[in-house]
Amino acid sequence: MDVSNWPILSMLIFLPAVGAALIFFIPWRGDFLPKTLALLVGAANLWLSIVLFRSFDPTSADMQLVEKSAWIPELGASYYLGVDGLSLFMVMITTFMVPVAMLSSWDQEGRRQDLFYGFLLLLETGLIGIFLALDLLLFYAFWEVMLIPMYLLVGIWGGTNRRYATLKLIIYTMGGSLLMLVAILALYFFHHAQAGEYTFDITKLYETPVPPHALLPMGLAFFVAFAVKSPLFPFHTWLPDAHAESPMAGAVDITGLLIKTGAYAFLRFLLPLFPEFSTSYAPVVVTLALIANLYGAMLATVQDDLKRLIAYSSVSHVGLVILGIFVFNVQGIDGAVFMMVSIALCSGGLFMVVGMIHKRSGTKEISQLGGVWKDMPLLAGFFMFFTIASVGLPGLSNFVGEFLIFVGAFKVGVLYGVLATFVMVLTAVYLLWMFWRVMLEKAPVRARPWQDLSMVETITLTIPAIVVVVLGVYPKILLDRIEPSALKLVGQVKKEAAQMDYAAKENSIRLAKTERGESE
Amino acid sequence: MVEGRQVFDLLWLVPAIPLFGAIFNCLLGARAGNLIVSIVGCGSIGLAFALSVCIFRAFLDLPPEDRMIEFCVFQWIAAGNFLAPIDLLLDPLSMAMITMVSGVSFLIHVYSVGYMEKDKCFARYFFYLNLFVFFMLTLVLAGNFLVLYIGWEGVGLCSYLLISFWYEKRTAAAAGLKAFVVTRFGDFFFALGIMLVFVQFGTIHFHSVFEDPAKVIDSRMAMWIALLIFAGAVGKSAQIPLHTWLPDAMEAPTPVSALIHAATMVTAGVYLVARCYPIFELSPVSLQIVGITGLLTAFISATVALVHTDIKRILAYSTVSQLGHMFLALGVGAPAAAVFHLLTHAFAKALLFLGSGAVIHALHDEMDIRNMGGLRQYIPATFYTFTIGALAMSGIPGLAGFFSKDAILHATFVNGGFLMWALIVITASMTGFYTFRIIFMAFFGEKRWDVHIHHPGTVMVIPLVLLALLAAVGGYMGVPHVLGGGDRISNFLAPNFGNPEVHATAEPSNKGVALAAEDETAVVESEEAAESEKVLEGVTAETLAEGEGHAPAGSPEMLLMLVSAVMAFSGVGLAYFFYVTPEGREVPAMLSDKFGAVYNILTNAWYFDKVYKAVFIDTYMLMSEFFWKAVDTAVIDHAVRGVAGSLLGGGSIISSLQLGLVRWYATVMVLGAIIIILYI
Amino acid sequence: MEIALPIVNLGTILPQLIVVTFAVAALLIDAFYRNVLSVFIVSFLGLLLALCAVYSQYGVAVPYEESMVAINGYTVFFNAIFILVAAATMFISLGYVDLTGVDGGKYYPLILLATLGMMLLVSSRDLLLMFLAIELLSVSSYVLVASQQERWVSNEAAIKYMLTGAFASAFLLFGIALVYGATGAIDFVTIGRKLSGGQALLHVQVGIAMMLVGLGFKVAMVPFHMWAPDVYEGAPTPISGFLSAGSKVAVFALLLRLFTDPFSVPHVDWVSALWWISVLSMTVGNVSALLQTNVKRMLAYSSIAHVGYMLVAVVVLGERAMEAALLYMAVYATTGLAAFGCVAYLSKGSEERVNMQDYTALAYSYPIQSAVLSVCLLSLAGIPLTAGFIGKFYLFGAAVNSGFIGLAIIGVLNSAVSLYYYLGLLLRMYAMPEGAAEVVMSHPMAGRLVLAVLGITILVLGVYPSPLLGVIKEVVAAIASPV
Amino acid sequence: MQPEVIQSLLQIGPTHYLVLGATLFSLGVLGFLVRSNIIVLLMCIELMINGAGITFITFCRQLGSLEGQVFVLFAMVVAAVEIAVGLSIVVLVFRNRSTLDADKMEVLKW
Repeated sequence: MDVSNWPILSMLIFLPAVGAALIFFIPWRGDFLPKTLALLVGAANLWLSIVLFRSFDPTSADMQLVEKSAWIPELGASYYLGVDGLSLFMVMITTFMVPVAMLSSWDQEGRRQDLFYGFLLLLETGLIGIFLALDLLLFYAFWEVMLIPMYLLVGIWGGTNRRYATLKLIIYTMGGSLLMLVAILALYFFHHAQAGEYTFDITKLYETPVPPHALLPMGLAFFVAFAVKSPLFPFHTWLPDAHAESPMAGAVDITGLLIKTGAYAFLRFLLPLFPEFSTSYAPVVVTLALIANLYGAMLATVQDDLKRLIAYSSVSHVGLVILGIFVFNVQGIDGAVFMMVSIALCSGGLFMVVGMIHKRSGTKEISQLGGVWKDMPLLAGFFMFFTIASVGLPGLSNFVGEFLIFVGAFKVGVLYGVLATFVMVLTAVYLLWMFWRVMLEKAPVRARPWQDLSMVETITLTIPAIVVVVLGVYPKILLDRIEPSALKLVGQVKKEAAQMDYAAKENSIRLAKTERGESE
Repeated sequence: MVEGRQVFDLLWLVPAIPLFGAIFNCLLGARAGNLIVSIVGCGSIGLAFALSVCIFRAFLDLPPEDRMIEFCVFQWIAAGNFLAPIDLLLDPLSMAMITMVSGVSFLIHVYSVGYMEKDKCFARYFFYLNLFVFFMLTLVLAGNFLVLYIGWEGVGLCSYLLISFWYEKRTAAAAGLKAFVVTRFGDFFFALGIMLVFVQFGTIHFHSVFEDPAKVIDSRMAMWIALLIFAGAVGKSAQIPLHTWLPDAMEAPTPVSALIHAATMVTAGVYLVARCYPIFELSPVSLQIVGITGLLTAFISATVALVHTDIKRILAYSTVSQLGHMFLALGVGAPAAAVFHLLTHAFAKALLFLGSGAVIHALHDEMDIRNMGGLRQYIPATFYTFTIGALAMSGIPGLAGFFSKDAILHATFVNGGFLMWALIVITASMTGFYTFRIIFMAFFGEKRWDVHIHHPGTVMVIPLVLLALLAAVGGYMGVPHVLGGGDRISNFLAPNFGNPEVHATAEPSNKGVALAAEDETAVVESEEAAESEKVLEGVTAETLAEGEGHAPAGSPEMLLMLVSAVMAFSGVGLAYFFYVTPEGREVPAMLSDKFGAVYNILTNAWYFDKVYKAVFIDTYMLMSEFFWKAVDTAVIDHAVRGVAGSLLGGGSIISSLQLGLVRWYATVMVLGAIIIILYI
Repeated sequence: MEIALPIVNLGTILPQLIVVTFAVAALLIDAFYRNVLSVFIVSFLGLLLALCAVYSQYGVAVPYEESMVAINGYTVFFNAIFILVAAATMFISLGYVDLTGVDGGKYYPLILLATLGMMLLVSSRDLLLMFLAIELLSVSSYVLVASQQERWVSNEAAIKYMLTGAFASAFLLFGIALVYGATGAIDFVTIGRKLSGGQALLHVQVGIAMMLVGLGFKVAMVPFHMWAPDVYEGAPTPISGFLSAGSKVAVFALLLRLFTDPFSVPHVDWVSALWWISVLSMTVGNVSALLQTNVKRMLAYSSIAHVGYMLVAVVVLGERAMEAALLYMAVYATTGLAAFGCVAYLSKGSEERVNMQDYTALAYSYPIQSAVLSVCLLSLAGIPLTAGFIGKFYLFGAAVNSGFIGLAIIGVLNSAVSLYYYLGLLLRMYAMPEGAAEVVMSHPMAGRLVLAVLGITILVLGVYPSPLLGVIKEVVAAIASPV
Repeated sequence: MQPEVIQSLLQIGPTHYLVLGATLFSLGVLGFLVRSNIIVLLMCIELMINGAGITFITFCRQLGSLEGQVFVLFAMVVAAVEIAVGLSIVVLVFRNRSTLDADKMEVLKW
């Protein structure tokens, strides 16, 4: 059918909301129908995002499929959506992970599953909104609203200590972003003072030079908001709690999607809005990122709670992503975006496996597990797969992102490169050690052996696994589309660097050409 | 049968076929029976071997100067100017490697069919093994650093999986983790090396990097790159100080030890250094370090092998020691010799491992040679093949090991100086000793066991025989000129390493090694190097003029051979004296009492493991614990909780001012009013 | 000496007339027939007609100079709000009244009278009418608070409210006296002219301060807030809503006018005083709400905090601040009323459900009330896509715009704190029920409908506030020219 | 002290009335704060209102305008109303609690 003239972005955002509304307001009998409906909606959205992917022009660095219409003209806020190389795959991974998360909790116990799935859909709406919004107010709206379903997911279906975890989550993240609100307002009025119009359109705000005296506080407000969400080193302690207490799908979405919004926001807002801030304070941020990177890995080593362990591992990975963002070169940013997609898949996969173990054993404590392989070889296979994927084995998706970030960091400073790269050792240590303690050795005596994966579970794990392999073997699918926007962003942040990169790219391509010429 | 050049377009199939085998065994292996699994497993490798042989034949038809074929499969990673296509590179070095790798793996696969038949995880085993072969072939065929890195990490992974194959054994799990992490530590440096290469050269493509590195980098930068790459090699090839994982890796099924931890993967480091030789040549220092590391490793691990009693561990330490030989060869500027030794050692050591596997199999997983003995008449086939392997290993003239090791010794003497030569010769004799110690203790003497012998099936014997054949005659690919041979191997490898003669004789850097070994000052070294430069030209010119064969250097070369042969024999003889002749019987015990301290050092493998555990692992765990408890929980979390708590406390205080008394309310109002009045 | 008697044109006070007439009528009906339903209907009719009358005044302008009861956008806007609030309160009281033993016959007419007080308050042009309106409002609300004669807390709340209220109005009166003495006039225009011309007189300052005390009491700003938690807790729940949505807004609307024009005098530094009061109100309100276990009391404290937010507008002043204030008041009226309404409609049988514990897993027994209440909580917390966010956004925007960054920052930090208790209650309502769900009390349909409408309004205003913003801009533009 | 100052002090003028009003008001406030019987509290409020009234009268004498007097009339009415309502509530409370002590009314607090 002809999709060229559909408002595809809006559909992506609001289809899940509609689905959620249906689930909430129709008095269903039992859980099965609403669950199926939710899954269908998720799948439909995935299909929409594939349509989006197909109609995306990989050569252009500009905003594509733009939809713009007045929203609150009195405030100069507009309903302004657009997609570019940076957001395209954020959207796709979201639409991909949500159905997977639904499948992963398909046969989880607990009452009112219909609400659970409804909230998942709402969460999807919020996330996609964040990734597509080009209007600062619209973005802020999604940014905050998205937390509510997350909050309820964890708070209602979470573990025993969920109340503490959820309040921590909400206070951290919302408290962090409220100061950003003030900064947004300040920017808004600065823009009015200079351009004489009230607008939240970021493409216009990009041009607004921030007066030096306001640069630090405003930049800081944005930075903290995003750093908390990411989460970056000193602001990360909400993550392990939220993880440990959240239900499986919730956890999958936190790792996979929620924390990506922070890193994405760095790319979309902080860097282009405050280039001077970003460049002049980059050393600080990079230091924090490196600390997070190694520190997270170290803490992951000594965790006994599987979910906490993986939470800290994603702290470490996110540190890497932010490092990639703040080295301001095309390798770093390509790598960062790629890495975000990859984390969603790998850590998400790990989470699902852990959830499945938890469902059978009733515990997340590593010390109480062991020898799981014997009962569940199939699960063991998947566990091993996602583990080595997270370890960063070449040929699987994580490696591409990691290595590009390493290279990017190394180009900027040898020390950065060395410290960042060292994490590959620590990652191997804590992940494989975890695998050993959970899977290998003799199992403690159990009443009856645990069932290996069910059909649904196998499918659930297979789908992301396949994608991990595909991305690892043929990353060009992503990289080609990320690159123009990445180059443009680098250009926005620091001009001369951009020229350098362009030139380098040109001659390297020529070089490659000649090489190919020899080889064929 | 494809003929001519287009056979090279099938190059990508060489790794691909094992991959298909692996995928098949992974997905369907569990359902398909052992038979199909083994057919697919061995068959895929066999095909790969056959293909590489055809390619080899076609390759030999090419004139030496264009024996360099590149083949780009597809563009892999491209970000900015960082381009990493999947491209394969076929040159003499990789040609030799793929042939050896596919061949040896084929034999070992066949052997495994017999060895693993009882195991329930048969399919999983062959999945891992095929996967390993795929990665190994990728490694040796790689056309740029990152593709090589794929193979590099991949083989590491497979080794991890296979070491902890019997996952219910705690030791196996531990050994697997140790192997992966230790090698990963080396890989960390290797990765840095790759980045440095990229930053310096703007590309990671072998051809463009090695064409003329001197144009781009000075010797200092070359040293950095070389050392980083070498560190990677040290990890993978179990050189000191990262060698500790290899002995533990013997937890793996024996065929795996034969394939991965003797023949192929552990030699990847040697291959890597050989591959990057142009960069190493630029910096004398790096070559010195390579050489010295190799020498020390060879010596130390040989000493450890002397006293161990676990048959596989002895072989493991001997592997480490032999790898040391190879690095020494690289260090003293005889890469061809290194590769030569790599090949011969692959045959011999694979043979030895498989033989020991047969022994262990026969004695129901008995590994301690003290509980063996008199096996000669029970499993004769194993005995004879094993002996051939041992002879080849310990460098008895006429067999493979002799020629390759001799090439190394010669190069060491010429470029390394007397001290290094002496040390390596002593090592050679030790090799003879410990190898034959196994034979005498296991196959001779009275039987110290009472179980029903498993006789190795034909499937296991045939590979033994074939390998024995290779181990025996493999050396004739590199008979030196002095023995009227054509030293074919180094000529074949010439496109990689230049004219063999040049390397075999003086080379400034290696002169440097000698001087370093005799510790003289760097200043002298440099000028020495300078003048020996001239010497070099002279010599080469003259040798080239005189053409092949009898160089004046010939006679000392013969002498050297003689000495090394004598040393080898002496080692064997000593072993015979200690473990066979009645009067020698109690000498070992006596010695171990007399030199208790030394003996302890040796039995504890020079305390590497204990030191590492104390220094690295424990401190790391302590630090992590500290960060978690002190920083994360105590500082950050408490700060957050503190804010929340103070708010709640403030709330309780303020709302407790709400006394509920009308007059109090009025009082507050009045006070407020007064304050406002005064304020306004 | 001759006195210029103020001209009163009946047309201009039509809404007020309607309201008072119907109130009296309703009282008579109650006196003679004692039929609560008919009283309700009559009162509701009165409000309906009054609303029409107010609507008919939309666009008409009778300046303060000409009439004692002026008409302009401002008055029309607020009168409409008050009438709607009153109507909603009546509906919300529907089931509640007969459940909790309130004499409906007096109850509804009193609501009308209170409404009349508010209406007169916003449209008053001089201190006299202002004073009378405030008194009318207060006195009727004392009675309303006391209307649950049997419940002790209701009585206590009433007595406290009455005593402190009278105390405060005495302050107001004295303040008025002083201002009058200083200016010799009671109508705002003259006062303004005199003050701006005049020099710093002691009794001007004292007067303004004392009027601030009187008015501040009515809007429950710190430190004159202490009555609010007690009264809101003790009063019948719909009345608590009515007080926070109605009388508070009305008095605040007046405050805004007073401090915009007549009292905006250079030599009286009440801006910084109000700055402090605003900050204190926010902080005290939010912080003491954190620990409350009684929902009504929590909402009371939160309403104190919201007064703090509204005061930001008074501190900032200017056209934008005026718009922000109007918007915020409209939003707050809706939200506060709806929130208390939900609490009223969650009562189990005759006694109210005020204890937080009793809210666990309520959403599965009372979906509509819980949904609306959650929307209200989100809106009060200022989560985007609810009306509350737009209000806060506009308000802090005004503050930032005129350079009160500090005030804005304190404001947002406060709303961060407030998240804790709002969302805590929200989560509690949606927690999974442990035991069997309790038997569901049936509450009148009409009231639940009204609640639903309020909830939807909050959401709609949050998503698409343009129409309301348009109206407000019009209003402010209309009265922007000095009155 | 100069005689004319004493003169002006002895001469009853507007200041005296203002002071009187203020004093009355303050007495009312003080009474409100110190006494605890509700009836007395209501009387104190009366005092305050009257103080305000006197101030009004004084000012309108001074300014020669009538609004003040009008205001006072209304204020008296209002005071009456408040007392009426207040007393009715007091009666209600007394019926339920049979006490008039304002300090006893502290169920609602914190």
